[in-house]
Amino acid sequence: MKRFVSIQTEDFSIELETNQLRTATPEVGGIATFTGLVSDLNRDQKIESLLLEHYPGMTEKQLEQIIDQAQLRWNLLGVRVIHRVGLLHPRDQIVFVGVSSRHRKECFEACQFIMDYLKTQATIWKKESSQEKSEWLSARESDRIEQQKW
Amino acid sequence: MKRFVSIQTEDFSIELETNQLRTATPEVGGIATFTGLVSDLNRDQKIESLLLEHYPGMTEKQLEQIIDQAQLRWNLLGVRVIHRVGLLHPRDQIVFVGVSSRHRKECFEACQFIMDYLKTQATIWKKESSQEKSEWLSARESDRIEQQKW
Amino acid sequence: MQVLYFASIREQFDIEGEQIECTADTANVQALIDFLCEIHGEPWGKVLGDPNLLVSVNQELASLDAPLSASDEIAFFPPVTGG
Amino acid sequence: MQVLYFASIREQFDIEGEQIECTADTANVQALIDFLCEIHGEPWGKVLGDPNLLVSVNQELASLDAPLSASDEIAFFPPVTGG
Repeated sequence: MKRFVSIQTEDFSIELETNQLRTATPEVGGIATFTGLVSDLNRDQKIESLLLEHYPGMTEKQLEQIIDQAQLRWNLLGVRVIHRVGLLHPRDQIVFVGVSSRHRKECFEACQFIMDYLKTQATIWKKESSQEKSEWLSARESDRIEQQKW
Repeated sequence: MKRFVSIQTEDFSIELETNQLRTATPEVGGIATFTGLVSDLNRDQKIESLLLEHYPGMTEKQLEQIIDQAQLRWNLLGVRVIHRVGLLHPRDQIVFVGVSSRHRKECFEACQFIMDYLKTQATIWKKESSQEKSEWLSARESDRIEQQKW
Repeated sequence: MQVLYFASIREQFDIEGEQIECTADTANVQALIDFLCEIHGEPWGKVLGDPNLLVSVNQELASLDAPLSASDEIAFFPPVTGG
Repeated sequence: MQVLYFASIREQFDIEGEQIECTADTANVQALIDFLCEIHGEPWGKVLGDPNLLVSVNQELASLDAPLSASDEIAFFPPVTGG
């Protein structure tokens, strides 16, 4: 299986990422992707910006371990995970997870699994700024529940 | 919710499609996509080409109804479904389903739901050609089971 | 009535469709099938007798007892395999 | 030992990390926390006493009784919120 993990400040191109997954192996039958964006609203507050900080080294290790787990559970052909850090604004892309496999069920499930684990295990933190205030987000109970379903 | 359905011979660009979903509404938090490709192998036969035929008019109606059902079950912001017809070759893109929503769970589930229903309800047929033979594919029991889970 | 054939069915009949006059002999889908088999002979009987055969009337899936009228568009096709 | 702070914890302490000598006083994570609170005073006590606090040793999540040695990299951070 081909894999790629990157924590970066630069934006990414979904087209380039899916092309990598598509051309890596000729037996690819399906590619599932998830792209997370900066929303304009959170709990009815208009968001002006989002600052993302991470633990360099550990984040990449955690993501590699999440992909290892996915690879044990599904037959995957390729996985690409990109997470941006730094200062972002509404509509900016934050995260990309792309998974290719022979059959669609496998790539759908693995893509969702990786996102659910990334949300609860990757050492990345968001600080949200609205006109009123600027604060570090709290972990969501709902994210923990999603991860524990697997 | 913004929706787009197209049955077409031309290829599509995942980048353009996800950009449409991304810019349609400012509250988009996540975009889930699935892209189906022509695989190079099916039951150990090397595939040379795939001919896709559909029932013009009915296919679009069925897809609109599938999207209606998804919209009843999840809070969605945008849905784009493209299915190619005509003569395709290994690694060509066949189908794209993209769904945007505020939260990731909704777009993941709706994207998978639409693909599972499309597989069993859209009036599209595939004829596969290998060096040895050329034959219409049979519907898969596994696809029926996936659809009935919803 | 407009009758359409798709995929393997179209290929086996070697026509894309045909115009059939709506009479007492074609009052519902099963009657239309019987009528088509009668006028064409084989392979109509074998192909339209397949238990997996799907039928639509005016682009909605229909059962064998669905009533038909002169303006209807009826299509016969195998289980779908897109995606 | 290299001690690192991230996100809200880094902000509250106003330092990204510090070098701490490994002694009998810092034999495990809980001992290190007690030592840091002692040398810094507040807000160390309040922040490192938070039951949601996460700790890693050499970039793997660790518990409060994890043993520490001189070459270790220890990090303190809040629950993650990426994605």
